[in-house]
Amino acid sequence: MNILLFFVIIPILMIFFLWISKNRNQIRGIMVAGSSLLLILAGILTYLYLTQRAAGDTAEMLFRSDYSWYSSLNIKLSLGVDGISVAMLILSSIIVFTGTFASWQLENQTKEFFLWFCLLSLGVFGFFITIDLFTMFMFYEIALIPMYLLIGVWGSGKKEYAAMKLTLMLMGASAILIAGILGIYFASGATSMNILEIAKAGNIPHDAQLIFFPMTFLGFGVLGALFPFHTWSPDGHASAPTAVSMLHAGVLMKLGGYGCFRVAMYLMPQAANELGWIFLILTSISVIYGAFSAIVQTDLKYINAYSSVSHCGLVLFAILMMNQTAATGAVLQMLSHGLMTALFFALIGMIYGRTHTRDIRELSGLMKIMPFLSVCYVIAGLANLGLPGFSGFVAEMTIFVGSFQHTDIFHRVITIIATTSIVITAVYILRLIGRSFYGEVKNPEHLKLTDATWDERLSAIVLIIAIVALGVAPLWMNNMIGDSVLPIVKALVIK
Amino acid sequence: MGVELYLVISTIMLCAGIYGFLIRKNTLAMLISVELILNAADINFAVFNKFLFPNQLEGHFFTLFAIGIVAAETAIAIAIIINIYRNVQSLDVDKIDKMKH
Amino acid sequence: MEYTILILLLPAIMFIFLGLAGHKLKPKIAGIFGTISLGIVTLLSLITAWEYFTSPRVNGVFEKIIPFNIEWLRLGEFLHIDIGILLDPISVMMLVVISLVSFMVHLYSMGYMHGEKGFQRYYAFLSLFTFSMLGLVVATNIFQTYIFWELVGVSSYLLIGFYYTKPSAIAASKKAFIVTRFADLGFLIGILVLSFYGQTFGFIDLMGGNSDLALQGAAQKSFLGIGVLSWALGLMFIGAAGKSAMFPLHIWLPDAMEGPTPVSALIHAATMVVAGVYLVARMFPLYIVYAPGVLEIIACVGAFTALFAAIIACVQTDIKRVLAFSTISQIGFMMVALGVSTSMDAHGGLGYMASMFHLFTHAMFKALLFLGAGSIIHAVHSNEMKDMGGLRKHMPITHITFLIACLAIAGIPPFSGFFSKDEILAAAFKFSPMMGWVMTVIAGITAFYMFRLYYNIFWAKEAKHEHKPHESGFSMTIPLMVLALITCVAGFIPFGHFITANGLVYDIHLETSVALLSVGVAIISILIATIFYRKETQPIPEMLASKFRFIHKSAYKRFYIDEVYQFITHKVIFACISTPIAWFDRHIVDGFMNLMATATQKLSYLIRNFQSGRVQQYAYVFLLGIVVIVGLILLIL
Amino acid sequence: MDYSQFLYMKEEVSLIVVMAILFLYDLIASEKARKYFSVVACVLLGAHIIYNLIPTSTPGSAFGGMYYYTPMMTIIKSILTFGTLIVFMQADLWLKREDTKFKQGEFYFLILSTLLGMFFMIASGHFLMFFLGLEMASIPMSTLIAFDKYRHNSAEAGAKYILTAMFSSALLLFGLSFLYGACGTLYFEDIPALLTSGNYMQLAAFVFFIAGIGFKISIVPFHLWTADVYQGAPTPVTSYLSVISKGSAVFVLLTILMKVFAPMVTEWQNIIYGLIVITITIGNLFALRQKNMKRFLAFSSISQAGYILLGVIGGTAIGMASLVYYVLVYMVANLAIFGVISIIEQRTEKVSMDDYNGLYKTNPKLTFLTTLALFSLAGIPPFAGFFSKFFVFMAAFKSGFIVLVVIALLNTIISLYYYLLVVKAMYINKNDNPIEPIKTDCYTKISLTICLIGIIGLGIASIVYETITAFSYGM
Repeated sequence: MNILLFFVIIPILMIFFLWISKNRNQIRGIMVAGSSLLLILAGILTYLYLTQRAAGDTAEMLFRSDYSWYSSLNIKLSLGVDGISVAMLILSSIIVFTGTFASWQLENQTKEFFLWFCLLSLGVFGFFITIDLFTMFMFYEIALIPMYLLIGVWGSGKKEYAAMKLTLMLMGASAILIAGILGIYFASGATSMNILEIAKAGNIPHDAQLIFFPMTFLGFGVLGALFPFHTWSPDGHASAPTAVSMLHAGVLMKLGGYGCFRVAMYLMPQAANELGWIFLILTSISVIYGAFSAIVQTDLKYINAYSSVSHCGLVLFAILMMNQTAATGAVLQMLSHGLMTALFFALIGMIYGRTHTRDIRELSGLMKIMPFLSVCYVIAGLANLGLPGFSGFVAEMTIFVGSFQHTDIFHRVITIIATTSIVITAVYILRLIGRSFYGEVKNPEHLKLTDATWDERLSAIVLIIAIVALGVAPLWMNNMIGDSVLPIVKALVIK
Repeated sequence: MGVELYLVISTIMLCAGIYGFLIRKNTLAMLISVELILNAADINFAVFNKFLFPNQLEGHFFTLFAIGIVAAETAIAIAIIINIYRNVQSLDVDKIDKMKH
Repeated sequence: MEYTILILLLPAIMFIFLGLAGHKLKPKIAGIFGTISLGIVTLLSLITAWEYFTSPRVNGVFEKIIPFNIEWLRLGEFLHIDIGILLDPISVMMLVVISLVSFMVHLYSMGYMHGEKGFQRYYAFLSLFTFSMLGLVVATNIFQTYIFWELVGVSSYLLIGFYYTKPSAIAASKKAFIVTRFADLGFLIGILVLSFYGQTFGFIDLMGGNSDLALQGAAQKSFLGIGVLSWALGLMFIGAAGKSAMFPLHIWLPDAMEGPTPVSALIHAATMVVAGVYLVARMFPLYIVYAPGVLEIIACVGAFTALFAAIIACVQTDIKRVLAFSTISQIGFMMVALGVSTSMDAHGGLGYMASMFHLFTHAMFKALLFLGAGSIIHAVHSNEMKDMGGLRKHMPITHITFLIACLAIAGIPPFSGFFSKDEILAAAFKFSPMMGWVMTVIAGITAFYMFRLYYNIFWAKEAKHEHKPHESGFSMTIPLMVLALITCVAGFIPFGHFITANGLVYDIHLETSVALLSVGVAIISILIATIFYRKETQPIPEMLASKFRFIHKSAYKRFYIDEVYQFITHKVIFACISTPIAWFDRHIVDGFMNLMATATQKLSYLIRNFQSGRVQQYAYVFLLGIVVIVGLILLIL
Repeated sequence: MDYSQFLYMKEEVSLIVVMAILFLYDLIASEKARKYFSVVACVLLGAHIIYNLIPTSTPGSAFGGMYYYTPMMTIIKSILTFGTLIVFMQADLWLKREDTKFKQGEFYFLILSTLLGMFFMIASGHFLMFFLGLEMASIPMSTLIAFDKYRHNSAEAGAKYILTAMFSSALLLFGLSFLYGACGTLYFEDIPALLTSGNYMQLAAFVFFIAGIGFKISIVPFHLWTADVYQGAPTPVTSYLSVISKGSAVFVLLTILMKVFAPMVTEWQNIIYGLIVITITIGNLFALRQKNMKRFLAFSSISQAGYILLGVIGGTAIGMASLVYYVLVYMVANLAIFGVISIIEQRTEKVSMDDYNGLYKTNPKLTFLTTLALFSLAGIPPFAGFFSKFFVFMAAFKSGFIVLVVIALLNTIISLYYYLLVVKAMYINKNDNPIEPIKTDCYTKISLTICLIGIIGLGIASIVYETITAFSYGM
């Protein structure tokens, strides 16, 4: 029995038990049990992975096992993880765990909420543990659809519009993705949809690559908030309920980067080399552009959503640099952005739950009213603007140094352009903090608001610990990821 | 007297039938027009069989079956049309467009 | 010397401890904790210094020691960021300076911040700052410098914004962070470029180390007509200029005075602001070899800044602002000193030694000045000169110590400032007479405004106070006295024996001509100041002010630099870049997506009548379909 | 003659037996016995399915090639019968209504006779057989559509159906006559040899044939009757129309295209190509703004027909398999939705989408089922629809119709949009007087449960598809 299977079994069991659960306490119990199990599982997996690597197992993927599924179509349930997936699994489990607590106070239709929530996490986990194109894609879509109901029913603001827009844009992307995947499969003439085998064969014709690489990259890229297809993200995140924006911005957007790297670029290296520059320009646009548009936003969630556009842009940017350091940085950035943005959304949700507004012009002096939340927010902010000691710094520096090692002058110049984002980030973060958290309390209503409850504290603290841990001692994670991106980067080097 | 002549006739019947079906507003008249088309087809079968493939009977049999079926179909159609008449007190085909768009 | 790691660890631990558990403790306890830990750190660094400088020289120079170094992050096969401790003369010197001043400030704050809300937080931040600053100076590689560079930036941000309910404080902290952050971008890019060509971050490797060849190779390469290494080092200087408040990135420093005064003393006078100077000194060998042009730029920028700040300082009325501008000006001196160095040897490298020397002495007497100002402000609850005057009677200790500091900065022997400044002037004259004269004049102006300040505080007309000002408590006066003592004796340290450009011993000998000149100028300007400001009434300054109203006003308004920045940020970046982009995103990009959706809807309404509900029309379409298909096939065939 | 060839007709024969029994039951049963009519019908049909589930004999033909048999046909026939069984269950509530309960027998008999017609149509080896089957399937259908004869909509739908049906079948017949004229025979296995490309008569014949069968599958532009008829017909009949007759017709289309018109493959692939594009697009565009659930599903079923044709266009074995699989999956999903619609209609007379607003508050279970079914139709994992869609795409892609697949894929976005509209209505929209909680009878319960299992299980359990594939190579 492959340990990876538990990552899908546990959510399924959670769904089942939620289905038969009677009251709110049972639901909470199930969620806590399940999510902590997942967390533990992720820990165990990391341990096993590292020990196996230490034991000198240099296979590209560990914990490999194939379960035949649609054998007549060469579709298998192929499991396997490398450092990247392990990192992503850690991230997902942390965020599912904290998301559970962030939505602890949820009142209406708790059962259904967590039902869809679990389906969402099922998709996420499944995506990261499989290496079979079809299965991967299936989990990818499983993760997408619950968003509609989660946002539409439990969201806030113009939720119907946002939910519909998000779902349609992402589904549109995945529609293109199907074509890309089928293209890869048939063009490679492989006898399986297993990524490793297709990559090993590496016989996708050049012109086919030129057609299907953009499709695949775009298909995943939209989820990675690739300019100009990022507009679902501000509205979607703004209207989504806390836990959902956490999971979506924290993990789901990473599916995009992961897919681009693992599928689009790994399987079609020539096209990646030839067409990479187009997407490189797009991503660097979204890095700068997202940051700039965040400056003038007034809604906390919009600010964060645009900063997500900017940071996720950095992920795609880095993987397109096609060298080990930058790619490692990209994965680190996925991790750190996931954690940070989840923390952000969690805190925003908690603040919104109290003040019932997210407009920074109406918020002021929160530091006096709810010190804990505010301090956490400041920490999140500092992490977000890439302060040393937090994960953001590690990731961004790895990306910048790595990208700048590129031998081509164009790439180096564009890297410098991208680096300017760190200043802009500082501007909007500090503006926001100065406005909403410092200063005197303008709205007397807010004075009687309370600080965080234990569950909220828990979720915030867990996230902060993760961020700091990654920021202070990045080396082991860095090595784990670095070893794993190597084969892909090697594949990208054209002989 | 060759096969073409018959074909001309059947074609004329076909066109007449189609024309009638598209133009006549009376449902029964439309029914009759359809009959014309069907009969044109029957004629074709018979003619092809007779002139092109004289040494077999496939066409004739087909014609027989077709006639039978058409008879049944027409019967049902008339029943339904009567039913419509009961509902809207008219045979005008344009009366039955309650459901649209 | 492994114990040096404690110098880093203690403040860090103290920060975490106070940060997490601080609000549980009594304020007093927290303060004591912080101060004691800093005391230990100071002790350790003094021991370190002693041990280091008494250790035998290897062919004439103190060898660089790396007692501790770990790989922190690996970036590719050659590049890796380490966290470690590098002991060489300048870093050891900085260790002493920082820990000493920081200790004084800790002590001083016990009294000054007494009863403030968030006392524990204050000490936590102080420890954080100390940790970061120490980490910065002992960095073994350029990237570690950058890391701690950022950390000192943020701790200064936190400390400036300590009174987080005060709008001006918020604005100031924001400004400080963003301006320095902007400069740091230059630093970062510089690092990127350097590391790209040098394939290392380590100082030792960079300077005459393994990557020398790589760098020599890179020296030929050029980008936009300028050598890549000049680019790298120039960009790094931008970073340095940002931290050290060189023109035009100086605007954050005066506002930074919004923070508590001890903080200003520690961060914005003694330690953090000289980080830039330290960085240039650190990279000095590279500058000399690969970017002499950049050094000249540094010299010019420094000189201009020094002059510029000095002029402004003459007309400010907020005593902390006067001190802030004098700080800027003095740092200008240090930069000039570095800039005018032409070679590594004792002769050309005199400026290097001088700037380090001045850095040392300046740290002491400027800290003293600020702490004195602090005790004054503590007494009169105001920063404005007009609320002071005639305080000499009420607070003698403060008075004496302040006077000593003023004399030191004015460059009157035998106080420390004289010696260091003299060396700088000498170096400047060596570089070019022009530069020498300019610096001399600036020295004069310095003396003038310092004594303007002095007289306006302690003499002049006594302002009426609701309750009589009184001398501050021991916790505040003791640091004053200690620093005053150091200021008196520091000049006699044979600095050249410890720190020179090439590390070889160099005996400081005063060039009489320069010395006499500077002293003369200083005395003259002091006299002028005395005439102007000693009296109860001050007719001459007012007359001058009214005569040259424009100059006076613009100087008072700091030559409107802040307004320019205001304009750029709000009118240009916010209004002309961000807002349009945001609009574009909402209405064009997003609009396009919505357009497609609505277009589909509209289409579906347009073709509605295609389904008319009439059987005959259905038949039409049916037939039409057949005809069309047939037609198409005929076309295809 | 050799009676053993009747063994090939196992399905038909047993179906006829079932019909006969029901007929007699209808004649002789007492009022009390009539109460159990539905039970009897369902049991008999169930028995029929079980009896024919396993494909026994090897491929072969009977009656001089008039009748064909391949194991694949057993599969499709069982699927259709299975669907019919579910329709029976869902129809019960409606049949128990005052104005229909005296003609239950007719309903069962008529439905089964159309089913028989489809069987013959599927199994036909000669165009005469095909034509007979077709008509046998469509004539009783019109009476079924007009079953609620005192309701205007039903009557109108019946009229529209019979008129267009006659029109199309007349043209089909005319086309067949041309084919006969061109080839001199109408046996499936003889025709291919006689087809010569560029023969206008054959071409015309072929187009007429496509039109005639397209009418059954409701391919654009031969689809216009669909919406009205679906809306007007009694809901069980609509569901029967939408899945069973469509499914059988598609299957037949594929077999005939593969068997008979193989020589003119390029022509028919071009035609089908165009038809698929407009069918999917037009269907979607119309479905966008429908407010009546049945009409909405009519258009959705039109676009679904387009997707089904993706399995046809390749004309390959994998296409056949994916097609049959698609039909099966589509059947369970559609029947689930129609089941919900019909029970709501029976209880409350409400069929408008606006009435469904806030349904979730009152009927969570029904809503949940509907949601899953809609997701399945939209092709969202882990529900069966995803797999079936993916497989037909795969089939078409494999045959090299990449652009077509992309177009179809982009269309899925529109379809997702309108399916989500229903979900939105049920979950999100507010409603002042929502449909009160509905109690479902055991028949509906069973049928919906079966559908639910199908929706979830058919995709996850690859065995179904694998079996179908195994037989598809028997073509």
